[in-house]
Order: sequence, then C-alpha cells, then structure tokens
Amino acid sequence: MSDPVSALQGQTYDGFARITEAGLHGMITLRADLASKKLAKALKTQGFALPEPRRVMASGDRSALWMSPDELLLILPYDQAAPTVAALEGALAGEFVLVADVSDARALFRISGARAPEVLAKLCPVDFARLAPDEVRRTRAAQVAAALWCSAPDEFSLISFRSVAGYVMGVLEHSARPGSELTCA
Amino acid sequence: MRRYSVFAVAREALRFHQGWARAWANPEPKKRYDVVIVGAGGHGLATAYYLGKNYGIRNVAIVEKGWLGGGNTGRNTTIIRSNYLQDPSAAIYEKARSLYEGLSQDLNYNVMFSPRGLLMLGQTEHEVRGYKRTVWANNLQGIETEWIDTARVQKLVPIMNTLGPRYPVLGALYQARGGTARHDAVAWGYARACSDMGMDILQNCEVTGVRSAAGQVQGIDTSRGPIDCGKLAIVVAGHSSVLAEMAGFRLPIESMALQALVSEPIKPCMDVVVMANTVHGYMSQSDKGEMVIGGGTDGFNNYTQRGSWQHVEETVRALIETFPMLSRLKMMRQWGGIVDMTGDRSPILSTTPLGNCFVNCGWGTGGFKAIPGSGWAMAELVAKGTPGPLAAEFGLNRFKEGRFIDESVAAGVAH
Amino acid sequence: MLTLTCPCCGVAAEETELAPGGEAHLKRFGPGASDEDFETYMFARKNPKGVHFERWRHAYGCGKWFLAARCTATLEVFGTYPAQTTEPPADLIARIKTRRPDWEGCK
Amino acid sequence: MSTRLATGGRLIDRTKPLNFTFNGKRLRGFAGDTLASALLGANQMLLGRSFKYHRPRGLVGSGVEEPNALVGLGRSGRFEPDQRTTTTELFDGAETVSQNHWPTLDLDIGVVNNWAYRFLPAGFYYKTFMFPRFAWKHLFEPIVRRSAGLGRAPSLRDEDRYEQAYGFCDVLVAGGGVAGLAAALAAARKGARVIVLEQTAHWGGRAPVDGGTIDGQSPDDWIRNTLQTIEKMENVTLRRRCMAAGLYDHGYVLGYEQIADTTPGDGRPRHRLWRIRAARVVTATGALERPLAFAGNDVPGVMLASGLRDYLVNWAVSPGDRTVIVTNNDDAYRTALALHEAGLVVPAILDARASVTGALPDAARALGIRVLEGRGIAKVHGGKRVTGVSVCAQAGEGSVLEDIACDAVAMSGGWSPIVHLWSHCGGKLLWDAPRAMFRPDAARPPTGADGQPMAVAVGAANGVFALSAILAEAKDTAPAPAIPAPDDEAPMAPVWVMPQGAPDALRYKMWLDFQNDVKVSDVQLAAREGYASVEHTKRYTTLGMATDQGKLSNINGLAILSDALGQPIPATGTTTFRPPYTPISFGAIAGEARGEIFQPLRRTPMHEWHATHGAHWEPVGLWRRPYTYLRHGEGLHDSVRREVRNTRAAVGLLDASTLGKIVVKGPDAGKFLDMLYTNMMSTLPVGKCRYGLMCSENGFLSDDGVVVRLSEDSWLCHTTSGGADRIHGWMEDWLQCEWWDWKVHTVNLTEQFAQVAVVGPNARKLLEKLGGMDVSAAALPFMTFTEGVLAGIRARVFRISFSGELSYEIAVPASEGMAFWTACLQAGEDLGLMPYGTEALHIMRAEKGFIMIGDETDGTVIPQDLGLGWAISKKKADYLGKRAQERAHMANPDRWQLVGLETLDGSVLPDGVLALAAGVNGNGQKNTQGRVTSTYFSPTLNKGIAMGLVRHGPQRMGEVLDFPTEGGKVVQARICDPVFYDKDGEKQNV
Repeated sequence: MSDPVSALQGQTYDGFARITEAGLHGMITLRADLASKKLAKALKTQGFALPEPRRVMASGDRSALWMSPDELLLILPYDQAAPTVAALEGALAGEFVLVADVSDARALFRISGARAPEVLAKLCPVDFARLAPDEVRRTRAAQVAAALWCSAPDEFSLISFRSVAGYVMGVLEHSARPGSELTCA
Repeated sequence: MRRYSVFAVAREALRFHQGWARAWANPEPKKRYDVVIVGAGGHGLATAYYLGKNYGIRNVAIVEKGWLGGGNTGRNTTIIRSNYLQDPSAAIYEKARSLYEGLSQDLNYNVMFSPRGLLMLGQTEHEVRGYKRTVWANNLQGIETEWIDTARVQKLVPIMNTLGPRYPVLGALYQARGGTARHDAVAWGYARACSDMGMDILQNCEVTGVRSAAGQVQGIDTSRGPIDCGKLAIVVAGHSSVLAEMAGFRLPIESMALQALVSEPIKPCMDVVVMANTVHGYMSQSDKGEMVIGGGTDGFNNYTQRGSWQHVEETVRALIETFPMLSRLKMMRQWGGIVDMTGDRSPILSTTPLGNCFVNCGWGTGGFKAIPGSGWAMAELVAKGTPGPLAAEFGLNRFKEGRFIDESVAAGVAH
Repeated sequence: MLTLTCPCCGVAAEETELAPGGEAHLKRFGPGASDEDFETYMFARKNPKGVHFERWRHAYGCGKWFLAARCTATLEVFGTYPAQTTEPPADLIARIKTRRPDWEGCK
Repeated sequence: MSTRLATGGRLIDRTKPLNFTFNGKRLRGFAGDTLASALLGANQMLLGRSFKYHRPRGLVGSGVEEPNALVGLGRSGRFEPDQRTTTTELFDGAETVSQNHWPTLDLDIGVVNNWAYRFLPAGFYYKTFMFPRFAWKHLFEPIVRRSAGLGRAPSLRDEDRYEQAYGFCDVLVAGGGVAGLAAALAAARKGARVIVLEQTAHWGGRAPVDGGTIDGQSPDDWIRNTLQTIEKMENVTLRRRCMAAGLYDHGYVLGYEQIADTTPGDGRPRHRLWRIRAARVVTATGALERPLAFAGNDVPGVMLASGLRDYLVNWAVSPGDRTVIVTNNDDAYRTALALHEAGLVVPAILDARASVTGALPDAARALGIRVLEGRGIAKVHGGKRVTGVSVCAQAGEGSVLEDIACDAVAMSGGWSPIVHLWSHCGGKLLWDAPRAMFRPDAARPPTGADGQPMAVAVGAANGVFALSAILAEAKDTAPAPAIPAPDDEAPMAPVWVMPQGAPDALRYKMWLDFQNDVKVSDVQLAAREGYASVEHTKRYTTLGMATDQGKLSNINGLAILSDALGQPIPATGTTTFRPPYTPISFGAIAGEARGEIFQPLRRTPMHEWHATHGAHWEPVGLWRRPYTYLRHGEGLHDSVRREVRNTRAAVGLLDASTLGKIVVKGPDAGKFLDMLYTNMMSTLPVGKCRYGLMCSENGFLSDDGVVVRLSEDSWLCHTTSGGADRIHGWMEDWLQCEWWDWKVHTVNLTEQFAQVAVVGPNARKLLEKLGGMDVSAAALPFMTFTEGVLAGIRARVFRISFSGELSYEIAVPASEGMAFWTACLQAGEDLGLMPYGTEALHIMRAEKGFIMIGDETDGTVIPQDLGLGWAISKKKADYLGKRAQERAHMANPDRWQLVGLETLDGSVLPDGVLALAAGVNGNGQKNTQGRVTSTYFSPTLNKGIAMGLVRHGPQRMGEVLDFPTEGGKVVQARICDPVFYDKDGEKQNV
C-alpha cells in the first residue's frame, strides 16, 4: 500500500493572507434528484445534511456542497471516501443517481486571515461583500474553474482541479504578496 | 480627374492647396441605375470599380448608410496575405494581394501597400504540421510562401521572445510578399475612381426595403427615396442578415464583434507582420509607429461595434509572452467592428433566392485583405449573372451540399 | 461585458463565467429530413438586429445550459429561462413587448 | 524664462527636494511636483518635437490633455516611452529623455519637414510616393516610418509586476472633484455602496486653484471636511491615482490604478487594473480647456490659461515673467489675477469679445491690467520660445495693431465637458450652442443590462461649472434642469479662428493638433476635397489621432470643419469616443498572467518525474506531455527511435493520464451513447471495451477513444487528451438542451485517475511482477478490463492497445499515480523498461495504421474517408452526424480516402505534402489528388512510412503518386495498405 499524496503536498505561502494547500480530502460527486427522500435519507445515514441551493451544510468533518440543481459535492476524510461511495451506491441502488469518488481529481486550498477576501477579489469575479456566510460560489479563479466558500471565520476554502493546483497556488501567491493589499490597514 | 502626383502637390503648394477638387462627388440619387450596390465599404466600392473597369457598367450607385469606408474597412488591422490552405481561398486572396501590388498606380491614389512580409508562428508540433501543409499547398497554388526556422524568425523580428518557455517558436510560415496597406486609403482610392467613372456614391442613404416582383429584384427603398435597379448587390459586412431579411431570405451568418487596439506610437521596432495563432494574437507596426493589435471575436451576436473586454486581456497577455517589450507600452485606443461569421468561416459570393440579387458577405475577420479580389470576382458575378472561377466555390449552395471551405484546419484562426 | 443571471442556480454571472452557444430553439433535423430542412437547422440563422433568443452555458458555475432573450443592438437583457423548453415563456414575451413595442414576436 | 517662485505652491513640499535628470542634465524638484512642474521650474520649456514637422514643443497643459511634453522615463527593464510629464509624479532618481529628434532636442534635422510645410499638407502622402512602384516599400516608407513614431521602443523584459482586481458597487463615481465628492456623499447617505475613483493624487479637482466658495467654505476646507465625512462611512471606498479608463456594457468600468510608479522596485505591483461592476456610474470627470487657433499658437510658451494657473498655484512655477492672456471667456481672467498676485507681469488681456463686463474683468482692470476688447493674436513671435505677440482685431484679417513683448501666452477658448466615459458605451451628446460645447444628453444616456440609464453626468462633465449649481446637482445625482453659467461670469463667445478673417498664410500656422501637426488649413483642405464626414476628416488629417486622442483638438477641429462645410456643428457631430480615456499600460492589461502563470499549466501526477528525467515537452492543450525523454548527449530523433525500438522489443511506459475519462450512467445511457457514437455502444457487454467514433452534427469526425462498459447502466468513455472537456460539454449540451427527458448522468473523471500504459512484449511480465491481479490472456483477454489491486494500489486495468503490442492501460487514483509509476519503473528494471513520449506513441500507432484525431482528421474529414466504415453502425436510425453524412458532397465517391504511402526510395515524405494530379483548375492552380496526413521514419521498419488521403485511394493500391517538394523536387510514393506492421494483429493479441 502506498501513501497517497495531494497535488502540492501541503505547500503553504505566507503573504498578507496565508495560503495552504490543504492536503487530501475525500470528495464525492453525487448527481441525483435532490428532492428525493431516499437520497436525503441515504445522506443522513452517512452524516450529511442536504444543503439549500448554493449553500454548504457542514457537520463535524463532513460537508455537503450544493453544486448545481442535480449535483452535490460531499467532503469528508480521505480514507472514508471509498466506503462512503460504496454505502451510498448500495443505499441508492436502482435509483437514477451517479456517485463518483473525485477525491483525487481535486485540490483544496485554504486562504486564511482577515484579508482573505482581498486575495480572492483579485482572481474571482465575485462580490464577496454580498456572499452569504454559508454560500458556495462556483466561479473562475483567474483562468481556471473554482468553487469557494467561507469555511471558518477569516478563512475561505477553494477547490480546483488537481492538474492546475500549481497554477492556482501561483496566482494565489501572486495575489497575497505583502504590499499589494487592496485596502488600507 | 485631376491626377495626383508630386508635381501636382508642388504646384498646389504655391497657392495654399486651394485648387484641389473633391475626391468624389456628392450627388443626388437618380431614379434608376443598372446596378445598385448596397454598402460603400472596400468590397462594395471595389465591386463597383471593377464593374466599370472590366465590364463597362457605369450606371451604378453605391448606397451607404453612413460614411464611405466607415465599416470594417476603416476599423481593421490592415493585414494583407494570401497564404491560405484551401484552393478557393488561396485563389481569391492571392488575386487580391496581386491587385494590391499595383493598386496605388491603378487608382492613382497611394494606398501605401507595404509588402513587408508576414509571419505565422508555429508554436506547437501540430501547428507546425499545419503550416508546412499550407506551404506545400501554396507552392502548387502559385503563392510564394516558405517555412522558416526559428533563427530566421528571430532575425526578422529581433524583439520577439522565441524561447518560450510555454510556447517556444518552432519556426514560421513566411509570406515575404504579404504586408499591410492604409485601410482608409483603399476605400478613398476606389471611391475617387468610381466617382470619376460617373458612378454615384450616395452616403447617408440607408436602405429600408428591397422591392421585388415575380422573384426578381426591382429596386430599393432608402432614406433618400426609392431607387430602381436592374441588379442589386448586397455588400454590407456586419449587416448582411438585416439586408437579406429585407430581400426575403436567410443567410448562414451571425454578426459578432471583433476588436482591435493600438499602442502609443514608438520608433520602428518591427518590420514584419506577426501572427501567433496558438495564443491568439497578431501585431504589426503602423507607419505612424503604433503597434496595431488584433483581438479575438466575441462568441455571441452583437451589432454594437463594442466588444467584450476580456478578449483584449487575452490578446495582450499572449502578445506580452511573445513580445516582452510590449509590457511597458500603453494601449492608446481600442475599438470594435461587426463581422459576419459564416457556417464554415469562409466568405459567400453568390446568387440568391431573389433573381438579380447578389450577395457578397461572410468575410469574417479577414475581409480587408480580400478587397480587390472580392470586388473583381463580385463584379464578374454581377455582370454575368453567374460566378466566374474565383467565386465559383463560394456559393450559398455549398451549405446544403456539405461542401465547406474550412481554413481553420491549418491555422486555427483566419485574419 | 455582459452579465446574465443563470436561472438554474440564480448566480448573476459575468460573461467570463459563461460560454455562448448560439441561437436558441433550433429544431433538430436528422435522417429522413430534406436537404433544405437540414441546411436550415445547421446554418440558416435569424441573426436579428434586435430581440434575439440564444443559448448560454454557466460553464464556470453550475454547468447548466440556459436560454436568454437579449437585444443585439443595445445588449439589454429581457430575461433568462431554463433550456428545457421549445419556446420562450409567455411572461417573457410580454415583457419584451412592453420594452420593444415594435417587435414582431418570434418568427 | 520659467522659474520656481520663492513662495507658494499648494502641492509641493519644499523640505523634500528630489533629484532627477533630463537628457542627462541633473535637475531638482520637490515632493509633490509632477515631472512637468519640476521641468518647468528648472526652466526647461522645450521638451520635445512634434510628429510631422519636428517643431519645437513645450508644455501646453497641466494634465491628461497634454499632447507635447512626453518623455522617455527610466532605464533598461523599466524604460518606458511616451510618458506624459504632466501626469507623472516626480520621484527621486527619475531619469527622463526627450523624444522624436535627431541628433538632439535643440538641433533636430527632422525640422526640415517644417520648412517644407507647404508641400506637406494633410494627406499629401496619398497623392505622392506612387512611382516607381517599388519605391514606397523600399524608399519612401522607411523614411516616413523613421521620422514618425515618438519614443524609443523598450527592448528588455519588464521588471515590474502587475495585478488586477474585481470591484462591485451600486454607484461608481468617476472623478474626485467637488462634483464627484458631493455626488458620492449624497449617494452614500442614501445607503448606496459607493466607489470613488480619482485619477490624480489629489482630491478636489480644479476648485482649489480656481477659488470660490462652497457651502460657505473655501474649496480647500470644503474638500477636507467632505473627505473626513466620507472616510468615516463604511459604504464608500475612495481610490486616488486610479482613473476610470473605460465604461463598457452592463456597467463594467475599468479602473487603472498606479501604485508603485514612483517607487520602482519596491516589490509592490506597479499598476492594478480594476474591473468594477457598477449598477450606476456617475461621470464627474470635469472639463478640459480648449486652445485658441491663432498663428504660432504652438510656439513653446503658449499654454492653456488653466494649465498656466495650475503651475503657478499648485507648484509655484512661473512659466514666464510677462504673460499675455488671450481669451474668449471670463475664466482666463483668473489666470491674470493669479499671475498678478504672484508678482508677475500681465502686459495685456486680449479678449475676443467685443465688450467685456463682469466681476472677473473688473477685478483685473482694478489691478491695472490692460484689457483689450475685441482683440486677438495675429501672430506669436519666437521659435523655441515665445518672444512676443502681434495684436489684431478679432473681427479683422490680422492687421497688426501693436506688438507686445512677452515670454508666455495663456490662452483660453472655453471649456469642453469631458464626455468620454459617458460616450464609451453609447451615451449621446447635445450641442450647447450658447456655450459652444457638447455635453451629455440626459435623455439619451448609455443603458445597462436592464435597458435603464447606467450613467449620469454631474458637474463640469455635465456642463455645470458654477460651484453652487454643482453642489445642488450632485446632491440629487441628476442633471440640473437649467444650466447656469459659472458664478458671476459673463457668457463666452465662440472663437474658432483668430482673427476671424485670417488669410491662408495665417491659417497654415494655426495648430489644432499639436502633436500630430494638424492645422486649421488641413481641416479646411479635407473639407474642400470632400472628406466631409468628421471621421473622414479625422483620418485624412490625423486630427485627434495622437496620444491625447484629440482632447485639445477635437472640438476646435470639428467647428472648423462645420464652418468649411457651411453646416451647424451638431450636423457634423463628433468622432467616436473609445476607451481608454488616457493610455493604460499593457502590463496592467495582462495583469498577473505572465511567466509561470501566463496560462494554467495542467500537470499529471507524474509531471515532476518527467521534468527531472529529460522530458522534451510538447504542449497538448494546456497539458504538457513528454515528446521524448532525452538521455545525455542524445538528439531528439535518436531518442524517439530508441523509445520505439525498446517498446517493440521489450517494454515501454507511457503517461496516458491526460486521456479524457467520462462516466455516463443511467437507464438511458446506452441509448444516449448510441446517438453520440457512430457505432453501437448499447450492445457492448459488461467488462468489454470497444473503439468508438464521435462526429459533429455537421458529420465530421471530432473525437475517438475506447468505450468501456463498466456495469449494466454505466459506461466509461475515453476521449483524446485535448477533447475531454469539449466532449463532456458536448454530452451535457445534448442531454440538457435536446434530450432532457432522457435519464442519463455524466461526470468527467479525467483527473481522478493517473493512467499508465505498459506496452510491449514484456508488459504482462511487468504486471505480474507488480502483483495482485491475474492479467493472463485467459483472465484478461484483448479488449476487456478488470478491477482490483496492482502493486498494492486500487487499479482498473484495460487490455487495449494503440501500438499493436501487448499492452495494458492501468488507471489508479491520481494521488497514487506517482507511486504506481515508480512501482512500474522498479518492476521493469530487469525487463528492459523505458518510458516513452508522445512521438514514439505517434510513430507506433502510424506503423499500425491507426488514425490520430488532429492528424488524419482536421475538421473536414468524415469517418467514411478513413476506412472506418466498420465503426459506423448500419442498424441505427440516427446518430449525431448521420444526416450530415448523407449530403451530396459527403456521399461523393470522389472524396479522398485513407491509404498508406511508401516512398520508392525509402525516404520520409514531408509533413502535409500534396499529391499532384494532371492539369490546372479554373484559377490556374495545379490540380491535386491527395495529401499526406501522417509521416514518420519507422524505426521498426527502418524506412519512411506515411498515411494520406487520396482520391479513390483504396482502389488504387500499388499506384505511384508524385509529391512535389522543395525546389521543384518530386518525391514518388506508392499507395499501400496503411497497416505497415503486424497486419494480422498477432502481437497485441497474445
């Protein structure tokens, strides 16, 4: 058995905000009729609550992110992804759903510090002042797709595709360089 | 017509240039013309000019909604080349290029054709293969192009970064006889020559309807009154669909915004035209010293002559990667034009479902370079009622038959 | 630089988050269709200078396709609606008519 | 001479002297200076040369309108040409050089153009330089080009960094003068989220220089108090040194922020480009003073009255000791008063108006300044510096009434509202005849996404100059109904030419565009020759096409054009206002996207290993794949051949992770795939693989790949490396927009897996060494797959081959991709394993006659052309592209079809070369009958092999074709079977 590694293996950068590649996380894409009761039940069994559109529902080490009208992204510890996929597939057998382990297809970044939104405001066409506290925003970070949300006070999480993790780190670093703050201290 | 020459300028200088005549007349519309051409851009005026010159048809009006040369003729990046892959394109663009060579003398108007050479950079293996294919095709088409290596590219364009690292320049498709011309002068030179032949250029004359009877065109209604015609040629890039609807048919065309921009003027630093299709940027330096830069096309229908900003960013990023010195220059002006995009991105010179009504459109982002050839072929089509060899493959029927002329196969984009 | 509100997720997305997809409500013609019908489906485009119905994909967002009614002469957006329909919704048509009294409707 | 006064200067800090150089000369200014004020304070009036005639040029204005005083700034990687001195803040160590002259600024050979001015009117080049034909390119154009242009081109890579940012607000206020601040405050008090952009380093605009009272306070006090109030409001963001550069559709505003221009190398971004989405935009952009057109108005020392006043009040710089004022309005009297107050001499005020009354003229008279009514300037004396003016009657033809000695002239032709931002996105203007200005027409504003007005103009930008009116107007952020004149000022009188009846000789000396050398006579010539549209005139004369984009010249020019055409000014109209308002750096436009982060680079999990093991990269979409792995001292060709031979003889390893992997699942997935692929996928048994083709709806082959039936209701579709996102989008398009009632889900799992191809006779042995799975021929036959654990890693193993060898493709979680790759390398050590790159892959597939999307296809090729009829189901009623393929041209038996080609001499055919046919076509082009689509040296067969498309090719086996190549040489090649190697497939099926 080998040790799985994340794209950037936990690389960090300290600028006017702290950028961290957050290592491996379990991630499951679920495509289904989100109104299905069976689905809600299956999720509940696995420790997830169904989020409202464009929202994240976190409980403990598990979060469910609303990605589109028929798609959720479940985040959980890396080693629990495969058994959870199996459990969900079992619980939803015969239903029109697709459960896919995407843990290795993504990279997760944390941008932390009081000025975290300033880093992201340089890269994403998003009105951060109007973003709801539990809102998931799928958007563009410079030239690549990203999903982001406020995951803790003064902390944003950002998910990108794994292959562009180096690029995302690059643009985050560029944007977090000391001296380039968007507002006066 | 009073001929232009250095002697004429000298004579006029002594009397403060009071003796110059109008370059073109400003007549009132007549009731009827043998041929009415809608659109006094380069293509429309060239069509009129060659109708007169090649076929002796001079009872012609060129009807223009705004000011002549005010559409894409006056808002493009003035690149002239004929290094096309497909035979029909190569033929008409090469016809145009060769006419450009003698156009100043032919029109007695200096259009400043500058065959300074044109490079299309190969920056991926795939692109290199595509351009080599074009070179072989051009050789058989009678067009002088060659594939040159990186060292020669660097020698021709010292300010270029050929090393990458992202997209190192692997060589280039070089057309030494490609170049640029002064876009306005092309329209003005043709206009002056048409006017001199007795043709009427009717500016500020908007077409509001096309009249027909028994499937044959009868005339047009305009903001300056009705005008009858024997034949009608629609040559209105950007608004082709609008005119086609008036004439009762639909075209395989969508109107989209294309942008261009210029830097502040600097002393000469680049003597050739450079196109980098992998990163979607192309650039030349004007005689005034501005770096003239072509941008990308929007993907949605738009008649505003304003494009979307992100395309400017994409273009500038790409060019800075290839020309790092550009970073410290400044963008002086950006603008947009409306281009006709056809189903196969190649032009249409065609008869139409309406009798004696002809259409010349769909030049996409590459119309300026084609003007003389397009006018030449369109004049033949209008005069004879059927296309000659230059226009034969560009008919509307090709979309029904699935017989496309697709240039994107070699170059990605066509400008 | 357009902004369109995705009817599928509600985000007011800017153009760089979207991908344009051409004319909406085209009827597909497959095997058995005449050459004319197939050509019309593939190539003949309304391309109006004015009210236009078109397809967009919220490519950098929820990934869903949707449809928009937009003026190609002013870029005014009359509304967006889901792609799973063969014609624009009636309330949108009514709204366009109040904004563009001369509009001849969907042809 | 120009000099620094001993006292005054509201913007400079005399305790902070700054050193800088101009053409190598060491000069000194103060903190707060602009380059222009510092140069002028150091008595440097001559700053450059004009574009066409190379006439001496000095400062005209004090801001963005300046056309003349442009310099090269900085050195090496920070050199920048065409820097406007009036808007560049002085910093210690600034190095500046003047432009457009040879050999020196004082002695410029190019000035010969000036002596020949009569022979070089507008558009002379259209009438000359035509003979002989070659002369334009080889003789005339090089001369024209060298004498044109302004600054020297930078030659080095930019050392600075740039960035961009997004902003959002309800109200964006462009301009931080009194009108802008008042509007911002009013909007903020209503609760709006407000952003205020001010292009200079200072708030308050012109008011502190021009004086007056605002709400009973002095301008300086009002500005300070207002700012204090605003700064406390959380819903307002103030940004100085940030210009609103352009207004685009749907309220998109570009803000150009200059951050580190004066602190080069401090690590901060030099510029930041803001992309701000505003619900409403308030244009509070002020107004620009117009010059007057009189003979010699371009001689250094002739300046705008407001600019001259700015130098005096803001920077305590006196442009001259004796300044003659020439005006058609009251505002210029402020300059006279300011000069007088500074102790400088105003010999006379020449006022073109027949009679002058009012508070400002009275104040001037009270100070003893001569006010000459109905007078103008006949001619300015001096070459590189004003020495005096000849006075004439404005109503006359220029007879000299008196000469006045002076070393500066302050001119004012009235004010033009700055309507650029208003106009960028379709806002219309109206002509305000009494005050001779175009101003925003509130009835025809630019409209936004909702079709409602998205901009409102306030203050001077709206033609409102009185401070009291500005305040009232700004408070409700709507245009004032009546347009009052500035407080207590008499009406101006439009003056377009001075004197009114000036003869040609004078008109040839009246400049409109100072940088491009366009004169009154040029515009009149254009009109005479029929270049009657304002756009024609602009383009024919180059009026307004200089770096100031006509800020000073446009209104005067079109007034003169209108006069020449005998039509009112509004009938002539303006040229189009295009962004940016003033030039902005390309660096800022590119933002962070340069160098490493110029574009996203997609990396597979094994990317770093490749990089450290000799990979010669090939870009494939945004991926970069190893073309080959170079060993020490090896050339590219040798390396590729080694890799092919080794793979065929032993075993090779390929990183195939970039291949697209899309899962399609659901009750209707089979039906859907049958529509998507030309062949039948619904019948594929679970556990089996099938090669499939996809076509566009237009019939052309668009992608290919192996499809795997994972389970009863799910399939895995492999796509090409470049095709994954495109094909996934294509699937979703059809599912969402056409067959939305079909129950199918898709998910793009391309990046979930690292995929490794183990290829060659020893492939099975290698997998067996990895252990954990039965990969025998019986357990895992050709075109099947299995799942399990390999080398301790969860793996899906496909028995497929793109090389003709015994071959497995193994998909493992991306996070373990590198571990799996390493395991393979270790296991393969004694099996002769070598990694191979894309070129070896291509050669091996060509040896087997497999097509490659992008080589055999180019968007014009249908599967039938490629002998792939076997992959097109005859049973299906429909699939995407089927109807298209029935069209006349696509069903034509004359289409070129795929064959193999082998040269008679064993050489390699050049890429893309065409096969000649007899004769020429209607356009005289040589006829062709085929072309090469792929061509390689085959290390396996030790000769050139190729594939190509040839008319009736498959029926012409053995025929020899002529391929003309370089220099008329012809290479001959014989048509053959495209499968060159192992025709019976024995090697892959073991």
